[in-house]
Amino acid sequence: MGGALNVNHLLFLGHGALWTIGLSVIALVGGGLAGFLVALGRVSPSRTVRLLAATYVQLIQGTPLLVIMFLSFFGLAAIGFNISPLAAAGASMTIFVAAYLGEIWRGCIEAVPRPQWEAAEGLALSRSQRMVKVILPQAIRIATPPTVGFMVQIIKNTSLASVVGFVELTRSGQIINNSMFEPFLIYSIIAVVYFSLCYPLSRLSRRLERTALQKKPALA
Amino acid sequence: MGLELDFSVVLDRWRSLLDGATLTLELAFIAVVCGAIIGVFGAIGRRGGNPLIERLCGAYVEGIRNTPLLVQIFLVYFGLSSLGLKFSAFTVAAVALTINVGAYTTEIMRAGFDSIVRGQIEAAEGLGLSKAQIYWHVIIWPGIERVYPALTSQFVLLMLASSVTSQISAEELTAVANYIQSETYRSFETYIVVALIYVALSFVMRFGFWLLGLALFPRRRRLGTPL
Amino acid sequence: DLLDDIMAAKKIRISTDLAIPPSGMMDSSMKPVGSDVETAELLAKDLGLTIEWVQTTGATRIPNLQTNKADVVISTLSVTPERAKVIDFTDPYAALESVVGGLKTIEVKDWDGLKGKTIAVSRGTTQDTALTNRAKEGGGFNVARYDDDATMVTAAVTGQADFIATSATIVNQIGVKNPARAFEPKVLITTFNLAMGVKKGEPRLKAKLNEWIAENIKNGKLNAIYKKYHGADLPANMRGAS
Amino acid sequence: MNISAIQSAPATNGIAPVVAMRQVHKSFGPLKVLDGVSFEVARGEVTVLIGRSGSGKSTALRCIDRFESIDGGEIEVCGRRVDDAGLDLRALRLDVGIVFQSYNLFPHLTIEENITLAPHAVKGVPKAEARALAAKVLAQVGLEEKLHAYPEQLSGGQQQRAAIARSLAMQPKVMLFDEVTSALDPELTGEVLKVIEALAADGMTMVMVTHEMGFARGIADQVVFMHKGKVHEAGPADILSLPSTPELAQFVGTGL
Amino acid sequence: MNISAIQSAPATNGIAPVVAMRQVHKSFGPLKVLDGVSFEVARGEVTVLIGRSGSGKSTALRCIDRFESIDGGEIEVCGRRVDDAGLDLRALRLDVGIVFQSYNLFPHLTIEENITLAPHAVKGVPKAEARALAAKVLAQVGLEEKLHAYPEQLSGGQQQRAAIARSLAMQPKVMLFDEVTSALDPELTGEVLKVIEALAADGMTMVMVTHEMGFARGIADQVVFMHKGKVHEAGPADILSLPSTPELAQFVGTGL
Ligand SMILES: Nc1ncnc2c1ncn2[C@@H]1O[C@H](COP(=O)(O)OP(=O)(O)OP(=O)(O)O)[C@@H](O)[C@H]1O
Ligand SMILES: Nc1ncnc2c1ncn2[C@@H]1O[C@H](COP(=O)(O)OP(=O)(O)OP(=O)(O)O)[C@@H](O)[C@H]1O
Ligand SMILES: [Mg+2]
Ligand SMILES: [Mg+2]
Repeated sequence: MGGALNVNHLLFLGHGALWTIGLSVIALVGGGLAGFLVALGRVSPSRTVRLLAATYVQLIQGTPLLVIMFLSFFGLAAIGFNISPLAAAGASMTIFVAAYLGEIWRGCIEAVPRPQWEAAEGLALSRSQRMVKVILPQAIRIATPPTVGFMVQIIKNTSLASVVGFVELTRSGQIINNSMFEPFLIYSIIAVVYFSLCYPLSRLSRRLERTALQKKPALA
Repeated sequence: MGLELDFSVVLDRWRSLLDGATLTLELAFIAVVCGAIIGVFGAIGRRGGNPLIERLCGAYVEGIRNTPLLVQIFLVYFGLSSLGLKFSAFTVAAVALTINVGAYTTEIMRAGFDSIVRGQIEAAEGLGLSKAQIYWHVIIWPGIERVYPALTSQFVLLMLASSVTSQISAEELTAVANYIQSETYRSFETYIVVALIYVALSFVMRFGFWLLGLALFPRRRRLGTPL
Repeated sequence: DLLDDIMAAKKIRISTDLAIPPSGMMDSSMKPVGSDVETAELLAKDLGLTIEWVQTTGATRIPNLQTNKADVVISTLSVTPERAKVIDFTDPYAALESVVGGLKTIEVKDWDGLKGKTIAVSRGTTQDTALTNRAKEGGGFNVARYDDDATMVTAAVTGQADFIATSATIVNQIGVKNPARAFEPKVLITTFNLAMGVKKGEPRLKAKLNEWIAENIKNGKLNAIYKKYHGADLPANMRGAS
Repeated sequence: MNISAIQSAPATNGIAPVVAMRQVHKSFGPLKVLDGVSFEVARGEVTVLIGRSGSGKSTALRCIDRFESIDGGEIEVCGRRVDDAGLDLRALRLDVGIVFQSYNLFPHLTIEENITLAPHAVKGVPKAEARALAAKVLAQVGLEEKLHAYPEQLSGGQQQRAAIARSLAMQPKVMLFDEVTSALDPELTGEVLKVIEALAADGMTMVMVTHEMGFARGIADQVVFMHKGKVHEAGPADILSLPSTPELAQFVGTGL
Repeated sequence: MNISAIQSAPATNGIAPVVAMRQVHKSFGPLKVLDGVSFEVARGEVTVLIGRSGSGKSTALRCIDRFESIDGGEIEVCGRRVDDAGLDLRALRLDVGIVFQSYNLFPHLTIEENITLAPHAVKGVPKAEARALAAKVLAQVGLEEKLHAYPEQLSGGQQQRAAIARSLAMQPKVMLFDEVTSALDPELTGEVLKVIEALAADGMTMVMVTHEMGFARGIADQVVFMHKGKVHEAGPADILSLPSTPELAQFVGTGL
């Protein structure tokens, strides 16, 4: 046991941080795509689809991510689908992120004022044309700041992937600490790494929020 | 694969699960109440004009929101004891969760307070209300009413996140689950039961906040419209 | 049959938690070491297999086995009847002498001396079960459960805990990490047998492992590994029995 | 009171009307908003709906373009039954242009894109042709130089005119206007009314809700005065000067 | 141009004026908004500020209640120097009631709570008494039955009247009104103006900004015409009919 903190430890942490970033990207891409579908489902004209999407969101938002991870890795294997840790972590993050992003984006779609929908309808645009050409471009503007804000949560939540065997940033810190017993030092380092991954995103989201509030300067 | 599930072993321990769930709710309750108070003052501090306080509140919010809760809990727990201060795991868990949710609440409430238009404040000023009275009557309550759904979600998230306090020996629901599953090795059964309990807890919390909202915001109760 | 599969693949998947020193941990060049790790390495060498480590946390050692993500778990599993309903255990390959350790500066001789004290333990371990039962039967002490040994040790090192229930090896380690807080074994709890875990319904694999364990206890290799990491010999009855 | 309401309808002259409401009923929950409304609009005529706030003017207009479904009666627009369940909504909206009080330009598109969007996407007009069309209708409303501006860069009156141009570009057979000037100050109101006058002079069939009595007097071929969900009085613009019911008299009195 | 501005001030009659602005200067950054404004308001008189958009009317009004600080000159209200750095702001606002164009009722409180809030919180009037007061002022503005409604349940005109009642409940010595009718339709405007007329008849001292020339003519004891941050012409209501500067003539011409 023991020994002082050395370069190997830092490399090990760096390796963990890479996994953290990688998992975040997977979560964001997968969760983003699925979340888009959830958002569309939540505003669907079909009652059944709306209900299904709402149930999904309620259920996932009420379950700890850790449990989702566990069940998708071991649970699927138990019923015969042996998937890799990466696939399991990716799938769980996707399921989890989709519920949250779907809900955020539904809010943004609904935040596009009602009259905009009606104006598009009055011009005889079809439902999909209205969505694609009128509503979504406006919803994206509203959605950008909270989406970037949520990315910060995703980065932190990837730490739970340790349950399926990932040695990401938090877990690698734990492993090092458990052979060195320098919790204050090691957790401080981890905190700093997380902070430097997350803070730029937080700043970006604040900036976007502010510019979204400001009007474009009049050119005319 | 034929994995046979046997829930009886887990369900036999319903007392421990109940105790764990109770502790989870207790932790959440303390953190929510104290966090809400911190949130109100933090939000006022962040808007309040004094640049030093604004910066301090800003650093608090950003520092907490950009680092994982688990790391915060370890730093508080082991940091305090390294300094020779020893508190029970429950106390530290409650404190760490409060600090954590306080930062999120500060940010949400700031948005709520900022959404009160200038005209409302001027109207109150014109009526001769003091700064504190204006905050209380015209900014805090309607501001909270506006962001109430966001606050509710944040508090439910906190309840779910409180599971990490099992790491520092707080005997909440996840800790009980870990105990049961390492004693019996019935991991699936345990996790499924625990997931259902968490879903139920978050449902109970949302319902509780809905009731509280009815009590706190009579206008909403009567008209049903958002502010 | 799992044994045939393993032999055919020339590869054995072993699940070990690398965050529970001194059984599984990382050395300063971030290579897995520890008594369980060396046991596994020896096993693989003797069988002519290569090892694929399955990274695991305390909570997922068993599911890894049940869902066929690992062939064998070697990760300080102590044997209890309840657990034996879920997985199969091999014969013990090591034993853990569990003690309650405490600060040298606090005078405690027996269980009575622990009345009113709080004892830290690693959650769900056999020490935990033993202490919890004793506390229920009027032991007069509190149990504080941490997620794993390491967190518990950290608690002891930083001053959160004055008593811990674990192996004597770990108790002695604390003073090394923080000389101001030297711990010593105070009360013996009991000795637990550690065994390897295999999936239920694999008798041939289990038999093969038992055969290997018996042989290596006899030739002293398992005792050597144990001594290297735990600083003591395996209990005499275990050595003598074979 | 109701006697005049029932007599009110036909202002047409033998040819089939472009818009016809017949005994239309519409409720929002318990609230009866349209209570047997009938009137007809002949081709090339301007019909002005007036009445107090809440009397159902906007609702009547929205029913014509099927933004609200009705509970009873029938509505015919360009020979098409609007109350029909199997109605081809998009075909209806190709015939009918509607402009609201709140402009509702698409803020993320330039004025040109606002205008070319529907002709291109709905009618399949090629981009280049749609752009030429946009230039034409913008000239019609006196905004040719704002082609590449974004809505927020225009004044309220300019935005409202751009919204009218956007509807015009679809070359509808009927235009509906709902209080298109009430968000504007008097000066900007003037700009918009001039555009509508020009459309009327060109022979566009129009139904409009307005509070501008002076304007109604000048432009209306038919005035429909709504009161409590009914057509209370209807007739040529003269009825504004010589109202035959006390309610209209009072309305005109306060309205001026 | 400026000559008339300087001569404009006193409309009083020996007694100390309730409100007096003397050579008030105010800039927003580089923009000079008030450029030596002077006028006085005697007890029980109604002063109407008119002028184009951007001429500084609202700013002048806001300076009186110290919502803006001034860069030069002096303002006296009820014998209190408003430009004084050590001014007791709350005392000033006990004397002055202000009502804005956008009502600014507190949306989360009922009308009664809106009205009782300040008397109870600021003056310490007991709850029961404050409620009686609320009933009284609501009756004054003709809204007695809306005591327990929330603002959003009222029409614009009713909201504006409730806002006036809220100010009245503080029993101020002066009331300031900033375009209180310009968000309303003609019928609702009528309601609000009636309330203000009644206040004038009761002898309340008032300063109001309005675009309603007819109303100004009927109610004003003094009309102050502002132009480019200056008092360009001031005098009794007659100046609206016989303006002595071409600017006022033009303004009155367009304003009608
Ligand atoms: N979607 C709706 N749900 C419920 N009630 C509605 C809805 N739309 C309109 N109403 C009600 O129907 C009545 C008539 O509304 P409508 O908008 O047609 O009046 P209007 O004559 O256009 O009034 P205004 O001049 O104020 O625009 C009003 O009492 C209104 O509150
Ligand atoms: N807080 C402020 N910051 C910067 N400029 C301001 C501010 N308030 C007002 N102004 C500017 O000061 C000038 C006068 O404004 P003011 O509101 O007094 O005009 P007004 O006469 O009330 O006009 P209106 O009839 O449109 O209300 C305007 O040009 C306005 O843009
Ligand atoms: Mg309307
Ligand atoms: Mg103004």
